[in-house]
Amino acid sequence: MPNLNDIMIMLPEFYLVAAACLLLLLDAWMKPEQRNILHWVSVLVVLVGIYLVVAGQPDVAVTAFGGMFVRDAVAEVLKVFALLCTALIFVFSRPYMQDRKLFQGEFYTLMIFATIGAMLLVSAGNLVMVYLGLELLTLCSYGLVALNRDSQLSSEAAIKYFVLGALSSGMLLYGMSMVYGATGTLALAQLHGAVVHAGMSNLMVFGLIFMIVGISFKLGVAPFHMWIPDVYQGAPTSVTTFIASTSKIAAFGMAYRLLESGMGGMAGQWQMMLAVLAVVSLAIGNLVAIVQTNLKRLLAYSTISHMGFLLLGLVNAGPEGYAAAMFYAICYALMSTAAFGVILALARAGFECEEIDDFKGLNQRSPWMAFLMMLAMFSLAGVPPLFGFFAKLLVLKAAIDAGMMWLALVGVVFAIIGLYYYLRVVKVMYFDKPAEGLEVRPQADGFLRTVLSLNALVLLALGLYWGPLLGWCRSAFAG
Amino acid sequence: MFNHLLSLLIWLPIVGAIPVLLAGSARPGLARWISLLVAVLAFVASLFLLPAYNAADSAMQLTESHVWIASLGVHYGLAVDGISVALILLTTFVTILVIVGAWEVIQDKPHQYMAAMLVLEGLMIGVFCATDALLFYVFFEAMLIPMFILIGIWGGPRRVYATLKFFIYTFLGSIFMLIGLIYLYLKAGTFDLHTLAMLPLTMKEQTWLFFAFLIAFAVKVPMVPVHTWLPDAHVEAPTGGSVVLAAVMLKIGGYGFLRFTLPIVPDASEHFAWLIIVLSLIAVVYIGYVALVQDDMKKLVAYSSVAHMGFVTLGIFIAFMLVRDANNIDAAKLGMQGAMVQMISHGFVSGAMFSCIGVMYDRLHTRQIKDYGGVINVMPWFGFFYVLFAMANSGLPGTSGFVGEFMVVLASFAANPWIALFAAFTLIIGAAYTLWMVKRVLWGDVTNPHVREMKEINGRETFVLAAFALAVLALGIWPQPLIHLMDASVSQLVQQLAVHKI
Amino acid sequence: MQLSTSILLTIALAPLVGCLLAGFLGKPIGRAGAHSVTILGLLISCALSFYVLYQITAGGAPAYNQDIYTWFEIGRLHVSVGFMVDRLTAMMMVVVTFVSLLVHVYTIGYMADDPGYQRFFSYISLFTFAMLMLVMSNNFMQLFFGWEGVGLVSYLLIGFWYKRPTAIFANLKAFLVNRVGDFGFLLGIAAVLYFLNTLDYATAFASAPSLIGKTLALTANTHWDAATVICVLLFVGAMGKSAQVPLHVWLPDSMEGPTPISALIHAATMVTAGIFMVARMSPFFELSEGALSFVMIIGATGALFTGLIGIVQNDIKRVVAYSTLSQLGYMTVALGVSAYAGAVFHLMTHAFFKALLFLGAGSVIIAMHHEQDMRYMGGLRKYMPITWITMWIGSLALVAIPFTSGFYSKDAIIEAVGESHRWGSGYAYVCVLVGAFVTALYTFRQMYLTFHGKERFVVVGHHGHAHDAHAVHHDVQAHDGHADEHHAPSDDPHHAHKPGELEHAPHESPWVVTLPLILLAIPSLLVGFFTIGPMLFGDWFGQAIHVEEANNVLGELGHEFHGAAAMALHGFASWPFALVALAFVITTYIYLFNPAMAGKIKNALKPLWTVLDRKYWVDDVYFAIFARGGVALGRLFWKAGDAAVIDGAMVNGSAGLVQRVAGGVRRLQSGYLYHYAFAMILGLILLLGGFWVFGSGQIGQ
Amino acid sequence: MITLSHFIVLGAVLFCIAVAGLFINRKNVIVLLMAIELMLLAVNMNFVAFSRFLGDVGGQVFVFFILTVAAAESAIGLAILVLLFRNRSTVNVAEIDSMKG
Repeated sequence: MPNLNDIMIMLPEFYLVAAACLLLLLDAWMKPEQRNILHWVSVLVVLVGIYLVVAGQPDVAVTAFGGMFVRDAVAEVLKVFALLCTALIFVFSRPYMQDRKLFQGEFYTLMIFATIGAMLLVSAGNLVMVYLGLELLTLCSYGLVALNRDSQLSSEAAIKYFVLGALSSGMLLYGMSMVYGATGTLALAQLHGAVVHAGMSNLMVFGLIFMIVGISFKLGVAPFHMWIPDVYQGAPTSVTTFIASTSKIAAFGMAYRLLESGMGGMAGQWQMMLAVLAVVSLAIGNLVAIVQTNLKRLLAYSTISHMGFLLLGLVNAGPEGYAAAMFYAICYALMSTAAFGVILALARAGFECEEIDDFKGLNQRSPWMAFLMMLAMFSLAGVPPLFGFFAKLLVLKAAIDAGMMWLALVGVVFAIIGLYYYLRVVKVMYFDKPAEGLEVRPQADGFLRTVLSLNALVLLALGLYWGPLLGWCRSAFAG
Repeated sequence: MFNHLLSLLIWLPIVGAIPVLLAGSARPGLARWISLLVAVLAFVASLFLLPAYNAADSAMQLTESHVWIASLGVHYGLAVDGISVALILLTTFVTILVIVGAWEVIQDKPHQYMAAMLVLEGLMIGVFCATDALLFYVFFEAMLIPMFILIGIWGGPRRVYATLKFFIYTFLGSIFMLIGLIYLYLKAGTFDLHTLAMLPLTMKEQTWLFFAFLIAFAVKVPMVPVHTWLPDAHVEAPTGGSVVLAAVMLKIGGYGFLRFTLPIVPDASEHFAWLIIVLSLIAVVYIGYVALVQDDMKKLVAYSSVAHMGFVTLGIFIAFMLVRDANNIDAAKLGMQGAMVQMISHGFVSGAMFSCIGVMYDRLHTRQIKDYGGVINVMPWFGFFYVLFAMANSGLPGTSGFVGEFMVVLASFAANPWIALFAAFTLIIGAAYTLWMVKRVLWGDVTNPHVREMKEINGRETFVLAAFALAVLALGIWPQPLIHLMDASVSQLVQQLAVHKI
Repeated sequence: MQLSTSILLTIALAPLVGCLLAGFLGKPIGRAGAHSVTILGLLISCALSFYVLYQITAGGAPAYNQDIYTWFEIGRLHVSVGFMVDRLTAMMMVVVTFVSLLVHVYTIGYMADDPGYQRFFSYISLFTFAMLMLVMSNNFMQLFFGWEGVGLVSYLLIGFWYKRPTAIFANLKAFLVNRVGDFGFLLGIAAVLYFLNTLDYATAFASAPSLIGKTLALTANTHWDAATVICVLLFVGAMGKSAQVPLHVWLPDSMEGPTPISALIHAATMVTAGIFMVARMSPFFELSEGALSFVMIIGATGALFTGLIGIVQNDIKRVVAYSTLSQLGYMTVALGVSAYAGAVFHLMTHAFFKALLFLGAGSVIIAMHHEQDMRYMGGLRKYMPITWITMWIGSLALVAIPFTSGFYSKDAIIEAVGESHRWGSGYAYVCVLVGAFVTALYTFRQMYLTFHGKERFVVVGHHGHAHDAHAVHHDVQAHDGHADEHHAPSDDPHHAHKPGELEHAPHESPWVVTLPLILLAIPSLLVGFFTIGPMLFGDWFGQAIHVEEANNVLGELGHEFHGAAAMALHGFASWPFALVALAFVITTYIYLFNPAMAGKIKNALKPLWTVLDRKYWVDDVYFAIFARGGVALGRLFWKAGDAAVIDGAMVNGSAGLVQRVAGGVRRLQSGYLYHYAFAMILGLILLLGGFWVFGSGQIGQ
Repeated sequence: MITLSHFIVLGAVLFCIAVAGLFINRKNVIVLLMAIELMLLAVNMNFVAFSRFLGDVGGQVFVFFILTVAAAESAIGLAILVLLFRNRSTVNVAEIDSMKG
């Protein structure tokens, strides 16, 4: 029977649910001009959420509600960064939303609910929980993508996202049903055991493949990536940021839960599949990004390639590999918040600032913003001493360690191709003359600028000293 | 007192770049002075290396080691041997001249220019100090960023193409080295270069690693056929960029061969030494001819750089034939030393040549040889320097340009007369392309009216060129101090070559 | 009594100091200052050189050999800068500093109106320094230093009038041709190091015998004798520096430089460096018959065929230049027959009388307002008697009239060649004999055309005339017709006049010019008479020159030698003298009594004349092959290699490929929902299919 | 006698129909929503069948959750659909391609 202990274990989630509901009410009673209060409150709420996650963290992994919910170190790390990203997005997107008349309560509540979904997903102990967390996350995301009611692109993005998302969750479920049929259990822990004992039947493999499709879709791995560019482009930039950061962290958690906690015994099978998927995403992501003119779309393709790199970590199928992949996911999330943050900070009413040409000569207009964007770009490109490089280093190491030298080589070859389009952005900002009649200047919001600067500078700082973070990630998988 | 001298050398310029940036475009004068101050301080600090470093001892010295990434056992490990010391001094010396040289030449965002230069300086020094492969790699790659910016912002018309080419070319090279390093790490459990040097490796492994390293450093040096980024980069880069690129950056390639290829994969290096030697000779002869027909002065000097760097790789790799086949240790040392001296000397000479071209470019805003002619009539003092450096570039005894080539040719004769034959061909072709340029640029009567308006070099330019000239002559007339500085380290290296790993 | 290091250092450095002062402080110290400091420097080192010579001959000081400082030290290889002064060196030092000193003085007059006055003095002092370093060196590195150093100064001085296209073409040509020689020379040094593990003279010579039997494997089955390889390579260097066939092409062009330079560098000292070097290396050369034959044949060829060209020259300086080539040939022949002392002896006498001839020619040129074409001279003897007489003295020495110093040296060489039994000596003997005849021909022709006969110039009215040294005719110089370089319009005022028109009558040159002539005339006449005994047949050079007993032709000659006077008298009855006399008769008849005949002969022998006038087309061939060919090759490499293959195909090609592929792949993102869905299904099916195909293998891994 | 495999096959068939419906239909977005529902039902069929034959209720519980979520999903789907129609006044799948490449 559930008891108070279970509640305590899930305290951060419960707290956030309550807080989200309160925010909803608050919003209902609040006059439009008072919305800023709502903004700060939500930021606060999320930060408190982080505190609760860290503070209440037990020394050893514990489960609640009969194993439905797992609270272990992995979940802790992922939740902290998922919440952190959400908070960053709140901060970055206030002026943006205000300019677009989207500065409303539902944005905050939906974001928080989606984050809760992410949290449930990463600490799911049961296929049901995986599904529910996933759906909570994605359903909110659909809403968020469509938030800008009057935008054609938004609605188109939303419908595409919705249909494909539904398709993928359908496949995921189908896979789950197979696995359930083969093992007779839904709890990941038993599943793990069952897989080991039952060895493997074709039913299992079937299920596994369907699940991988679901995971790949969530990560945005080719060929299940088709939604990513359109959604990134169509959604309001703040939502894009969310999909690129928080939900990627969640996706990694989902992959870990299903593949390791659940199907760990079948690593032999899924390693190869992931390797193949990694190659495809690296290729498609990097190649198509080259020909993009829209920065958000370019970053979408770069996401695809980065998820390919993330898979390089997963194929290792060992603690080191998972740590590397988690490190990569976190790194990627922070890089995207920084990159999109700059876009958010530069956008104005009637000006999305999402075309690459909008950044022409940014160094003349706003050297600091240009500098931050450059940091983000070099980090994404994986040029030392920035954070992105070391994330790549670790996943490459993981892949080579798993005896997949060829995969590592493919990875670096595409990294070179990828380098080109990141450099292109830097080139546009630094080497080109500003476009005529286009006055690009950052939002006045001082707090935003500070946080954004911190976010970008962290990419440099973590590049110079990433030991502790890596240590944290590894400790999460140690034991 | 010298405990953290190396860290100081690395970080002083990098940190010093911050106030330069803050001084901002509002007060360019201030930014210039700060950067000059920083550069001078760095130079002074580097001078302390000489007393601190014990040239008699072949071991790495001034060691600094702090755990960087505990969970991976990566260290922030710094140390120098004679070769590093020489190269660090070269770096700090050149940086001052570059900053002075850019003084009022760079009008557009001078603070960013100076800051980039300083950061670049710090990173390059880092490359020469790092004893941890990962740290080395970080510096090695990070260097690209400021150089990318330098060429891209202050470069010539085709700067974007050039700088992208430069960045991607180099990145392409080094990324495979990264894979190699990771592989080594997984075998040895550390990135520490000394441990890696001890690591036994099968021939197959060595071969793969050799090529991984080769492509990285060959691009940097640059060796034929991966040299084509250099002429473009040089032509488009601002004067200061060219100077640093030629004077220091290229050396990092040669330095890499010494630090990685030789100690870690000696047997593969021996097995493929012929390849490097052939490529080096191609660089001397083929590139010599290519340089002969260039219409753009910078391009010409850039190609001549490729040819001269050929002597560096040649000197390094004939050592294998000499040590292992001929068992002629002295000749091997001679060749290796020759390569080192050539690196330093080329640093001065090419730097000076590019500075000269810069001086002319600032006046006439063209680098086309045909636009000049009879410059000596209006700029006699400049002419003096130009001829001096041209002679150094064509290896005239008494200038630094001669020493390295002399030693390498002598050593290579011991390895195989034919190698010496082709190497010595530089005497002819080198003089041909350099002096033909001098003839068309400097001598003759003034044909282009704009040339007549050219002003004699001012005090600042004189200072830069004179500093280079002194270095060139000093090294040419009395190389012994430099050679003594590096002798122990080179002997050490040569000893290592004799040791088989399999 | 010992030679002191400080004195030797002073000898070497005094000119350098002068050079630096005149060069860097040229403006502040002014013209007078410039020539004072440099001449002072030369005076010092000249005086000290004489002192050293005295010490070493009369004073019986032992040969000096010490290092000054270590140039570099690697392992057991120790290369240092130092001096080795034995009798050979001492003699060279005296010749160099003496001639150089006189040239300095002469220059005051010759360059009086030149804007580059200080620069010029700085250069020639620098040259003296480099030359001294060359001769005083005690190791190969320093030898190479001086070797190239003089080359550099020669480059600078040939191009001294840098506005003249011909001058800057000539200096580039000179430097490059010399570099070809140095190419071999450097390899020679490398060979020495390889076989003897040292670059120090004393050690190297001491261990020279160890070369016997050593070979160098050039390919698997061709082994060359070590000594031969070394000597031939070193001699290639000498061929460049001493303008031996086929590397002689630069010397005539070098006449573009001011005349004092032609005298100092391209007659008296620098060009003889090769001779000196070979003499110095005699311990090596003695080990290789083959190399010596090579040397002899090269020299003999030069001695005859370059002399022939001299006959058809009209430029007064070029005549002397070709005679220099020919005389260098003589010296080389002497080397080839192991008569090193003879070579060096001729080097010395030649230095005096050839410098004299050049300076004399210079004096004429001043008088003619920088007209160099003999066709516009004639009858000058009454205008400039001193020049006339001194030049005759020089000429007599050159054609080896008995009792002149030229006679002693040249006759000795001819006889030595006659004595020699080395392979090819027959050919060499013919060459040098005919050479003597040819020498006489062009020498007398030159004298007659210049000083005798009727005047072929007219003095026109005096109008505003800038007397600047830059002005010289290009058109009359039989030039190597090189594309961009030649027949370029020059801005000098003299082109206002037709050739042979002067503003005012020629007159004798100032004393600074004539004094050196006189001072050179004396040794040209006498030095041979007094020194032949000890230098050639007495063992004056001692250890400095090493000759194997078997090759010692001079020794054999020594048996018939009964004093200079006797030799001279005997000389009147020798073949060479007969030939000279014949030449004298011919030229006298033609140029004094029947000037028209010259043209007739020329037309009669048109083909031959053309061959000589075009200098056997050697220059043209070289230019076509090496200059044009090199540029063409470079273009090919650049366009085809770098531009097309590497950049075009590989670099930009791959980049373009990526672009195209990307453009294709992007089309998959059609924007249609059902395509997206289909892609997912496809992915699913592929995974399933892939599993069925490959996966089954690894079930249960 | 109806065995498990029959149910599995049925589920598979339903699933395939749904999937086919998703990418063969190029007319109406509504059809897509139906197809999605069908897919979920196919999954439910599997779960129920398995749980019945395995004698484990977990599967049936899962089905309840799926049904609930499906309801929410279709609600959102319809909302988005309305939005789309309001903006573009069409629900024709073949016309929704303003973002591509």
